[in-house]
Amino acid sequence: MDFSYSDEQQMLQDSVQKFVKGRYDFDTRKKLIESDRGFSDEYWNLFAELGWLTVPFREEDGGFGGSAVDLMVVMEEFGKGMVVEPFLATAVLSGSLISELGSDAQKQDMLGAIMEGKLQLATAYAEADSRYNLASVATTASKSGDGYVISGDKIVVFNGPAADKLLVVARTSGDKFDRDGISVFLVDAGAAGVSTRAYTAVDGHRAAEIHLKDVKVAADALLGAEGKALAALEVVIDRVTLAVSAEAVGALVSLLQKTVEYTKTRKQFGVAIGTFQALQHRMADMFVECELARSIVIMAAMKLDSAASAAEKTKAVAAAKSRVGRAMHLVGQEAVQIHGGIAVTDELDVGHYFKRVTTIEHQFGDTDYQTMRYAAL
Amino acid sequence: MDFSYSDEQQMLQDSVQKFVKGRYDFDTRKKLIESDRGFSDEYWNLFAELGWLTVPFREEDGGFGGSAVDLMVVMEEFGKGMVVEPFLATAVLSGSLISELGSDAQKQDMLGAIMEGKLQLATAYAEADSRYNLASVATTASKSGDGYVISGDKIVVFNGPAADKLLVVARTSGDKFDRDGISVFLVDAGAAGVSTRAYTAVDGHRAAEIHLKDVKVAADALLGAEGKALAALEVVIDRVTLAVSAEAVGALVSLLQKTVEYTKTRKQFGVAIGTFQALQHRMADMFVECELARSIVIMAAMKLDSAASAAEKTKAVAAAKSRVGRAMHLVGQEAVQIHGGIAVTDELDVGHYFKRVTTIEHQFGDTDYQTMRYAAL
Amino acid sequence: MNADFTAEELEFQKEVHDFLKAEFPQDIKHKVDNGIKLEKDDFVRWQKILYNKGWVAPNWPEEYGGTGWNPTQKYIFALEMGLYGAMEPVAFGVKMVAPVIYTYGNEEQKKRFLPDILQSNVWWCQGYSEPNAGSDLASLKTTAVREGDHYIVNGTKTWNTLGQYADWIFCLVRTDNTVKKQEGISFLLIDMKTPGIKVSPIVLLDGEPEVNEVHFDNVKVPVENLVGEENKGWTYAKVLLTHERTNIAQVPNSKLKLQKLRSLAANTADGYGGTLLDNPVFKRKLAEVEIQVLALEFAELRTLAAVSVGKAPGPESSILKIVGTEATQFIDELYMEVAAYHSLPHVPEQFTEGFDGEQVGKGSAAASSNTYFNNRKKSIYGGSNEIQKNIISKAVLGL
Amino acid sequence: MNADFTAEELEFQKEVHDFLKAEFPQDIKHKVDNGIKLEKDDFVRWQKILYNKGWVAPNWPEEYGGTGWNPTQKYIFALEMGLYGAMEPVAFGVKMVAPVIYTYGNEEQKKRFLPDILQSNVWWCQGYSEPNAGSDLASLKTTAVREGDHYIVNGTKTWNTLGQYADWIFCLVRTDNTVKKQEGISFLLIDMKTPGIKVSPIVLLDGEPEVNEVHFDNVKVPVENLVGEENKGWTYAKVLLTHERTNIAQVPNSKLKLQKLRSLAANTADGYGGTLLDNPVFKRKLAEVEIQVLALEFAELRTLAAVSVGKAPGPESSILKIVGTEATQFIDELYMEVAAYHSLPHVPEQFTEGFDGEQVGKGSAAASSNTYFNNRKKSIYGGSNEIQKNIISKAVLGL
Repeated sequence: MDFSYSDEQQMLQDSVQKFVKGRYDFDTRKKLIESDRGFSDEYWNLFAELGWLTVPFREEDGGFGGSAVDLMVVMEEFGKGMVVEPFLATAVLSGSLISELGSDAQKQDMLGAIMEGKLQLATAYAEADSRYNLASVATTASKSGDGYVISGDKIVVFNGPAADKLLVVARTSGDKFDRDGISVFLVDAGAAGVSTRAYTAVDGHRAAEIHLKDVKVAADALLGAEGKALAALEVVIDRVTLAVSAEAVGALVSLLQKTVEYTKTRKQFGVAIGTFQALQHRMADMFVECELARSIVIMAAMKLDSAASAAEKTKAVAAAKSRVGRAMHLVGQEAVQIHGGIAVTDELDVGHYFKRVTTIEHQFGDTDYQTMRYAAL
Repeated sequence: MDFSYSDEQQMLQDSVQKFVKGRYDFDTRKKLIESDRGFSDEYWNLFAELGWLTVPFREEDGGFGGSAVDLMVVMEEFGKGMVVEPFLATAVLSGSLISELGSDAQKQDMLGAIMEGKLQLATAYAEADSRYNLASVATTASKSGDGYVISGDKIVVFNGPAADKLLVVARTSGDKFDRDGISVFLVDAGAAGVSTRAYTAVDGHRAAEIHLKDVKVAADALLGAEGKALAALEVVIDRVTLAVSAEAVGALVSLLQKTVEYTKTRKQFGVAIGTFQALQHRMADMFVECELARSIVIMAAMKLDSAASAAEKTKAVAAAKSRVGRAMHLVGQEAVQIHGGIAVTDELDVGHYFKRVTTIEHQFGDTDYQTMRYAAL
Repeated sequence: MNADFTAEELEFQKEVHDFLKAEFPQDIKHKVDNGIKLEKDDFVRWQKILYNKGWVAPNWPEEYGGTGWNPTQKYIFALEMGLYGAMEPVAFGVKMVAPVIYTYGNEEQKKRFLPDILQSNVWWCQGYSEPNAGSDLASLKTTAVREGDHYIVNGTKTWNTLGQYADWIFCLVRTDNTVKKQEGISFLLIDMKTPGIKVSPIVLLDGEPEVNEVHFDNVKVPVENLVGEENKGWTYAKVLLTHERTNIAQVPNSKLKLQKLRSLAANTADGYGGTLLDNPVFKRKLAEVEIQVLALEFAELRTLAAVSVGKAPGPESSILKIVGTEATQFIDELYMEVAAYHSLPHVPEQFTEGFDGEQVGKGSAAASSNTYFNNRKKSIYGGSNEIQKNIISKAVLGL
Repeated sequence: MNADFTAEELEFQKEVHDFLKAEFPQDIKHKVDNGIKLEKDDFVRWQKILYNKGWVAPNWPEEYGGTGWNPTQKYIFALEMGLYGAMEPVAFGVKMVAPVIYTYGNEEQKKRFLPDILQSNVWWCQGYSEPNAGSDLASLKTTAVREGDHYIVNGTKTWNTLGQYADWIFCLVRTDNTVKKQEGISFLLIDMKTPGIKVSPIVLLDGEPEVNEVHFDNVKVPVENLVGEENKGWTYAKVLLTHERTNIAQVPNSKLKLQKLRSLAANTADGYGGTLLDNPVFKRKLAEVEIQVLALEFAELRTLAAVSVGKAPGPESSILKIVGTEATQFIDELYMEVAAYHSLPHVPEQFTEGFDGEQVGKGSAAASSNTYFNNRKKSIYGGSNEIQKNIISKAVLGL
């Protein structure tokens, strides 16, 4: 067992930390969110330059290594800055899916472009009635000539508005909940029959509902073997779940820190409210939650990088998201409550951290879902 | 709507309160628990004299009226004193069962004796595998000549050691979980084939495991119609559940009061610990729980006495026990924690209140059970 | 003790219900049922209908326009209104400033202000909160200096809910700096059109400018707008804050939300072929909060009953604030849990009247997160829940 | 970062496990597995076996009998012991007084006391708690007055766990009344056979005399029994309390209890034809605490890792105390929940060796309530969880 970062990981952490501290203050982020694009292409190019976009990928694919611990290092720091650049949607989720399922040609075609910052992607998996079951897919892809015709509606596709290509999860055979028969297709965002209803999500990230009506794609748009994509999708979503859990840890630590600092300066009834023991004990509880959240995310990251079985890995991720979910709930609500009125306004960063962790709470399976998933394994 | 006590109820409350305050201090109770009998026959006779044993019974049966509010009044005061006399087992549970199911002859035979304090009863319903399902009955009663032969094992029969007669729930037909086929029999405690393993329960009350092996009873030992007892048993257990919930309110109020008083005198680091805001807020939470518990018990008592449907009544009792269960959990644990070490010793009353409310938590259905019962209705 | 309504009470209940069915405007009901944002006019229109029925202000003395109902009737009225989804009149006029005016104001003030409040001719907003004061209300800094027939007011008030619509504001102002903080406060009524007043919106977490800051820059307020005596304003404010507490438990509202939530859950796919209401873990949480609201309802009824036999609503009513807001906030969480991914889009425009773009998400699921974020304020304002616990520990437990 | 054990670590794990299988006495294992009360002899016998293997005191310096293991080995050893149900040596000698003796004692004291502690020839008990002191340890009142070659000790110590077996007691005593409370305390070792010592049992909620009060009435203690310098005892006590914290999270123990609980639930009828493990609401709670223990395990591992690179175990270790006790207590609750009615009989005699009466309840279900009651102490002793929160808020958060 070893709990220390490698030199490369330490350098990676320093580099992301420096960026977030120096170039990603709250006002900068606010302007980005309000911009047309919703994030900064300049920063995106910087991410590419600094090699961060290679982090999710294996060395043989030209990446940094692709370990879960690497990912954790980056995401925790991103969490502290509430970074809105679509690292998760493009590089981690879509990139890993290509990495898991893609042919050599497809990887060659796209992984390099992702790492160079030249390709924006979004993965369209969720549907109106699917909730957190990845096998609940009503979108269909039928063979037609050499290719496929895809129809269906996808919801809450993060980075949907900026994506050059979409990775669409569709059913090529079987009934709605069958594990078999699920495939992933590459679809040009501008293809005929694709319509995008773009919006800003509650956490400031851009997302879209995506409607596909008789969208024609060629045979080589298929990622991996037809009907066999679910296992890979689950592995990737677990990895993404670990990533947002690490991001949450960064956000939680920031929430705690800001709350503690605020109570040291904010006065009521003539004294700093941080001297009130009732609040002190609640902040101690927040600290405990933060430390447990960090500990279990480390556990899950190490487990993903270990020789453990697939089931053990999934169980570790479910445990992590479950506990982090609880932490997000408690720490988020307490940070707002202890700050008081100012934290429910748009002008303070605390409310925005709260919105981000609340979003993470409901992404990829909420706390009850993850707890029961853990229990079932 | 009317939230005030009638004059009779007010007098009843005053009378029980006076007894508990004046004659039921902690040392007295301790001696009773350690005595052979486990409670005081003198007090039992006093209960009879003062008419308290008539409280569960209808006027036409010679009782005080039998309203749930009356019962609540008595039980809340008993809760404050942790009274161990078997009012619940004999008068409320067994008495109500006779009152619900018994023939005129049976009532005449027994209700008067109960009210006069001359008859001790115990109802044997729970079994090793029944948990909280009253329909889970493995004990059998088979026809034999004019009477029945009963065999089976009953657990945690409160007042079993002192009971003159047992009310035994047994199956006369059907399979283990069938609602039909459940009957109640009167069995002499000393009948051949009855063996009693007496013990003291964790809360100081006496109870027993009761084994019945080919116990012969006459036809008139049957209470009510053969195989049709379950509905009445459920109604009675709901009434008993309301009664212990009211008892719990009395115990909870005592726990809160004792905790508040203790923190006003107990000093640490040079000041009374009641000045620590963290403890103040926790005691405020305890107060909130106590008040909600009292409110929902009043709700359930009023509902039992109203013209509401049977289902509504059951739902009201499930709601009450669920919420009171939560209160017992929080207030009980907090009272112990705030007192510190002294509360985990046998010498302080607080630990004994804690043991009593913990017992109530697990009697007649625990908090989760009651919550799900409410949800299912 | 008796939980059953009398025949008269049942009849009254029917009367209220029939009135709501007949008179609560269909278009407003449509908005309420579909989570569409209400406009000022909706509130004004509905209050005028209530006014015509004489039911605007059940808690006012009859001589000023109260209904003369007993506590049970008031409870029935609030319950039916809440379950029907009909809004209470906006609190700032009817519940806050009016009781101060009819209790401490002079005859002239009563005549001048009360009828317009009752009829919703004048929209009031509150001016007791200040930036940096928080729950320590008495530490307010806005000053009013007497100059001839006027007070000159300077300072800033905040959390002025719907202040953008307001015609008048009632203000706590400091008229004496030399005494302890509670003793130098006065209660002023100020016309929002007076020169020197500036209203600037504060955007909340849900993106809406629901509250405002109101800035006073040498605002001249006629002396006749002082309520009661100079420097006695803190006493009046406490009365106001007590009245703010009526229906603070929000039981009827929570009951309606729970009804809707249950049916929503029954119609929400769990992703495995069932519905969310089939999920025992969810069902348990739903049952828990239903039970909590039931306990709260009877806690409130007990308080009302105590008031009706002449006891003042004691510090025990802090329970209603704490548990009422906790229940509301927990219900909001469950809405978000039901909505799952659908809670994430932030598309407020689709919840405004006349929206004709493409709907995002199912029904009002996409509003659940904003409701959740917005309602975090409930445990903060009106005396934060921490302040309520201080009150309980001091005034009830004697700690 | 790497969660996998190395080949050497895996081999060590196997060695520990094989040792336990071969050497942990069958009769003691039978008691542990069936919840039968352990006697003094069980502890002594097992510790002597550990002693022969050299594994009594992994945390001691090697020169005094420590194992020289790295943190991972210590973790593996504690884990395997816990999962096998093998008891740790009683803490008062090995974990508490010994570190004080080998750190601050003189050579004579080290030679005189350490070997007997290691071999369990002498049973120690603690003498730092006093009646009415609670978590404010330094407010102790027991006095030691120097008279020639002796101290004369007067006062009362309490919560002396298993003090009825003790041969020696280590005491914090007040040797100077004129300075601030932390500065007048000394650390004395006292033979329990000295005239003037009286031990009176305190019965706990489960009916067992597990702890005692120890009264000192003019007890003569030779000056050579003073550890370190006079009036420096508080410094030594803090070291002792830090060592008390090792394995305070009780992860291996909780893991074993959770394994047993899961299999118990799988064999407990739900009353409707299924088992309790089929019940989603129960399952969710069980999963929650399993996850909590997993998080706690890694929090502890992180602390150990930090210690291994030279960082002192900081106030962060308060987390281990808080969460460790919360997890234990929650597991106890779940045992009671599984036992349901079976948790109510109080029949302690059936959990003592040689009981041949009629068993009440199934297996050890009837012990669940007493375990629950008894373990409420865990969040109270060793610095109550409230004290731990004070430590976090002051020392970690800087509040």
